[in-house]
Amino acid sequence: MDMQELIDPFARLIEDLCTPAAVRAVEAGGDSSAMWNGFVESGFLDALVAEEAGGAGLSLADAAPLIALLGRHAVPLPVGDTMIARALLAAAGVEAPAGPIAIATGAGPAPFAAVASHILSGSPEVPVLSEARVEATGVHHDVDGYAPGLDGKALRAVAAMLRAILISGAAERVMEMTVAYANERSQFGKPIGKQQAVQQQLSVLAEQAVAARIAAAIGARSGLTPRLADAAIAKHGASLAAAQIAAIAHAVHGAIGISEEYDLQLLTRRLHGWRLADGSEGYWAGVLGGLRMDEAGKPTADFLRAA
Amino acid sequence: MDMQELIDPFARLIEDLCTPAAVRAVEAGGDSSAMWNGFVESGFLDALVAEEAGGAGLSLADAAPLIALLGRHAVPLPVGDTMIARALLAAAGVEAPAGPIAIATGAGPAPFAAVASHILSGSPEVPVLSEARVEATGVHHDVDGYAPGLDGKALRAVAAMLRAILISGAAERVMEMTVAYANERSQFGKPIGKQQAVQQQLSVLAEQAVAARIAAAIGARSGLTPRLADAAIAKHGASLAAAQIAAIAHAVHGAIGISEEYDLQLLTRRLHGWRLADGSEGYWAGVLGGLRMDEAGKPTADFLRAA
Amino acid sequence: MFETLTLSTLPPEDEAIRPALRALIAEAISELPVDRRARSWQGFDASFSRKLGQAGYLGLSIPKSYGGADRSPFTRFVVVEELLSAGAPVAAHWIADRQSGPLIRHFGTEEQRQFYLPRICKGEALFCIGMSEPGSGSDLASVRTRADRQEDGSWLLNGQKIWTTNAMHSDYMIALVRTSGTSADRQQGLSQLIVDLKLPGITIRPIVDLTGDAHFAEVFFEDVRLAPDALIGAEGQGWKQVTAELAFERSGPERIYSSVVLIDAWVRHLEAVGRKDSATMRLAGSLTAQLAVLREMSLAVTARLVAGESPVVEASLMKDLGTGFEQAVPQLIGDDLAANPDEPVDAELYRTLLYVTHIAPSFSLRGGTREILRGIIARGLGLR
Amino acid sequence: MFETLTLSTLPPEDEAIRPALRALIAEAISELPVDRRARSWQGFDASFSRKLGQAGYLGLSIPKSYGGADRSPFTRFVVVEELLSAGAPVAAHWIADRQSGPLIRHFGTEEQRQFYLPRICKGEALFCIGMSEPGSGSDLASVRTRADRQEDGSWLLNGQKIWTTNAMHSDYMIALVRTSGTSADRQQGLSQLIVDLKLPGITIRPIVDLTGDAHFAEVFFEDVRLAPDALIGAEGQGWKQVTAELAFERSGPERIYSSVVLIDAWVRHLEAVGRKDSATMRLAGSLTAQLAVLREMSLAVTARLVAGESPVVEASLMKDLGTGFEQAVPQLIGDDLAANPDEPVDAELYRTLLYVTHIAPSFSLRGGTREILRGIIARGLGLR
Repeated sequence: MDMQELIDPFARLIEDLCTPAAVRAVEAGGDSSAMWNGFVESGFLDALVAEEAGGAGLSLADAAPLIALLGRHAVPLPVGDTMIARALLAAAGVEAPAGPIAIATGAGPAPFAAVASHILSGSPEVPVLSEARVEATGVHHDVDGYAPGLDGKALRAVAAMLRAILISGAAERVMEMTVAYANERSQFGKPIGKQQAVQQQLSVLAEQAVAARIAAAIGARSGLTPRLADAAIAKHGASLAAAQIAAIAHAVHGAIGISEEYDLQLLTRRLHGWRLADGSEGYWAGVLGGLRMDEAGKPTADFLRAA
Repeated sequence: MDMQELIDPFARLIEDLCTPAAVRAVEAGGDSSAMWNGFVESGFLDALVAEEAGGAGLSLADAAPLIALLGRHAVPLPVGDTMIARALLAAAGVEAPAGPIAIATGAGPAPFAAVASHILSGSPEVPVLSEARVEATGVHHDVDGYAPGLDGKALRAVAAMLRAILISGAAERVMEMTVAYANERSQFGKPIGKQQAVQQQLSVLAEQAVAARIAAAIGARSGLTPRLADAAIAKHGASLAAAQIAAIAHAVHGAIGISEEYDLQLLTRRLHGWRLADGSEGYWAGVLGGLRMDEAGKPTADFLRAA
Repeated sequence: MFETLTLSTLPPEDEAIRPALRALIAEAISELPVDRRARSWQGFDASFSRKLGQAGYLGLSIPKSYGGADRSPFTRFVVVEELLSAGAPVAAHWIADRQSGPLIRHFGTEEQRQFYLPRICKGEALFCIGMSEPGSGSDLASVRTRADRQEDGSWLLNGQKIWTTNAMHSDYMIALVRTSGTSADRQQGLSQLIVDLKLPGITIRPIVDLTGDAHFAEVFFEDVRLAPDALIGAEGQGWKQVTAELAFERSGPERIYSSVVLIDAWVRHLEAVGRKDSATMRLAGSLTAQLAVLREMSLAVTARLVAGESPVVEASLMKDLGTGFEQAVPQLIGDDLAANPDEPVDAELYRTLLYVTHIAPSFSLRGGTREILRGIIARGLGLR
Repeated sequence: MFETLTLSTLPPEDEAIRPALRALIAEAISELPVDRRARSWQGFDASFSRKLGQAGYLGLSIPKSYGGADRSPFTRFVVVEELLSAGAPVAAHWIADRQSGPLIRHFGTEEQRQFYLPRICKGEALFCIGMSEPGSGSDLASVRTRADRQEDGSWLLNGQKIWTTNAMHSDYMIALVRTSGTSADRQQGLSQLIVDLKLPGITIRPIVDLTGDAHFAEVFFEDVRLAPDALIGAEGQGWKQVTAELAFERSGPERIYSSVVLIDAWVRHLEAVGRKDSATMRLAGSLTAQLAVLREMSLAVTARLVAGESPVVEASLMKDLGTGFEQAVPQLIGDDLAANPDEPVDAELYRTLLYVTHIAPSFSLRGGTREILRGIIARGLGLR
């Protein structure tokens, strides 16, 4: 199948459902059912479910561009989480609920938990579905929330890989917005994008955006139960990039970038949240370091080829 | 006493004794006795020895500008080490030898050990003097060396503070050289110092050079048996700066900077060596972190004021 | 270079003010959760500012004849350090105390001094500064807001300011406006006017930021009529005066403590959970060590002010380093906390982390971007 | 943007060459201490290069009719990865294989191809590149070395090149020289000539670097007479050809592995001393993770070459990231080792650390400075 035949309609769907105004409304605590129903009706929520279980049977690598679109548009609902949850539940023979499912893997806030009807914990093989009993974080316009009392550690690798893909999608959009802003905004009589110091920063932003995408792809290559090393490389790289990208984008935008009515913050707040969720770069570096030291006699290049 | 009355003659002495050619000769394994004798005859080696023991009785804070001059000129002999060693030995009632004394505090190479006649280990209160039995590092033109079998851990704080001062002196000179080079070197028809990207880097270099000097001064303020927190702040800050300063200076200089005949490398190799000696920034961060956590209930500002 | 920046010691008489000041602060912040205290610069509490004024902690550099305390920049260092380190809400008096007061004192007429300074020193006249305009950013010389001198000597003000901190809570704005020529004339023809924000024709629209706070505002002027004595300093000298004013802003310890409330909360968290591994200890030590150096640098800059100098380059250097540190803190602490995902983190600490993470970009906007500061340093280095 | 950079898989037939190649490499490096292997790019071993040539590992992109292997950039990726990862001495054939061979193939006459390429593919013709001149740096258009066409069609060469890698070991230099106009004409009037370095009038002075090695040289030309067919490509098109040549240099995995011998030695050290604290594990993991992403990016750039594209911007982006990583490695490993000052460190590892630390600045010099690469990226981003 030509993936572009799936990507284009999904992109149009998101552009219709998740305008910046609609995103803000959900973040402000508004009703998200219309937005969610749009995703339900699209059928995309079962994209990763095996064909014999009634899904589209896409591989995670195939579906990564779809998930990246969710990041790109700062979709405020756990669409990617639900896609993964539904696939895991179907594989385990559990019927999935109609509502949004967030994946919770640690003691900190779980992304999208505040707007989910259910929380997934447990493991990829034995997923545990619970009705959402979520505590708000109190962070302004946060859709993340605490889901106490659940153990989802074993889902951390797949969740990390999901966050890496979401980060890569948001990163790409932040890069485009920032380059466009640098071209259009004039100061001292010329576009700020002509200043060498700004160009140097935007080059770093671009490097990090590409690095995040490649890292995410490494995560996606081994599927719904990613190899631990792949998940670690993915989330480490994406988290590292997320912080730098957000910082450069805001530095180039100046004051307008931190105003609520400008769209940049919809994306950079997500970059920060996803960076922290399901293990930061430091967490995954520690995990990968352990795996690396298990094969200390091997040259790094061989370790990477085997990963 | 007006310290400038000491600094100026010491600066002239070093400029006479330690020309770049003389420095290179010692590094290449040449005879260093003439250079050393110059320092012996100057009387400065006893600057930190108490007046009642026949020295000048300078405080370490007073002597810091003298030690910084040693760093500034990449003096290839343990003049600062010997100044400190003589003061500690005099206080302990041990007669100091005439030759250069290097301070060794760990398993790695000790600065200047390869050109020392004696090695100091032990502690500030009970200094232990040994004849130098040093193994070369094999690093090109290195004056550092291994002094195995000695335990100088308890001297690490005072040695770290000394390295921080040496780094600050070398850093200042590297900053001056790099700014001068950026003004004089033209490319694409104008001095490279006019390029915004180069200016931004040189600003960071200047910031780090000042930070290194202030950090070193914090180390020097509590004297020959520095408070552990002061030594930690000093060496952490100076080591952090050393790596950045060397990197920026070389990036601005381009190829000429890494040629042996250009003087920059005399200073940057020292910056790297001193950064590693007597505990890197990571070592001292760990030490200070422990001290900080011992007073976890205190606000950081209060911890710093008490330090 | 920059040799004049050396370790300095705060005089005992300035250290001595800490206990009483601290008691006052403790009262004001005792009810505030950590994520409110993390706001400090953005925290608005007019009654606390009045209390500070009554107790003599405002207008420290202003002569007693105008109601000030006539004390040294060292005193101000102590006061600012105590306020920011504790996370006290300083927004109400901040600009009047740091910038407007010194500006009026330096450039104002005797009447203006007597009218404004005593109230500033009591925390009763709140100021904002109208510099940026839509599309101007760091390029302040491009302002288009105009004040035209009328036949009776009064001024007719038209135009718009943006990103004006706390305009909606302020009594006055000191606005940089064009009094002759056009924006093509750049720095020529600019003047500063004191605008009473209660005058007719002024509309203030708060700008909500990404944390949900509104500390910026847009201010619209439509045929606002100002009395002749609204002019502060000399007509056409606004640019020069603003440059001097920015120098006031660049001094002091305010450029190192913006994230310290987060650091302290994180240290208490580590203590509570008993985490002591090497990565944690190194981060705790590294943040502490960096702040130690920054504090001494800030004190060294203050000592130059005490010596009567105007250490513009040194202050820029310190500020660039300081804001870089302040911005790195939430990133590093975020990584640390999320590197221990099974360790429960107090919701208040998490809110503090996210607040500082989100607002951190503003640290390098207020008072000159990174590029501008580094340009000042480069000139100071003699780069041609 | 840059969407074409995606994960790629090396074809099995290219993966398949590893074992035999690895055996050849193992033989060459078995006697080399780690700090010699860390030199790799700077390691000169003509006999090893000839062995590689005989075994068919050089001239991989060159058609078989010229003695090449006519294989894909993926094959070259594997060969370069194996060589650099092991720290094999590649300096002898490096430039001829990477740049001069492709240049001669693209721009040379049929006679030049037949004369040079078979020997390059056998590792028997060693090349250097004469670009920089005293004072030129990255500003290559400012070259002053002149070649004047004589009446008999030969060239008279005068001038000086500097920072020429391995000139003293090379058979030929491909020199960028001025064949008409003056340096004020910039890119106009430049041509490339192949200079036989054994000709009279050529003096080569090695430049010793801060590690004690001499891999750079100064080359002086005094009335050197070159045959008419020394010109490669078109007269006056030297600038354009050099730009294309730099693009050859920017591809492949050579921009990520310069410090990997140090990483591997450090990992073995950690294993030997049994250190496993959190700071250590995070550093080991962070270096591994970064290299994993860089390797995939490099492979993605290679895939664009395989597809027949010229991914100049993508390659610049990868190279800037890659050299940044390579330069960070000695700094981070140095901090790690010196953070454990009571742990004995093998002298060979310490020498390796210091060698890489000292030579690391050169990683961002070869083939374009950081500023130049970022300028290319900025243009690729469409910054006006």
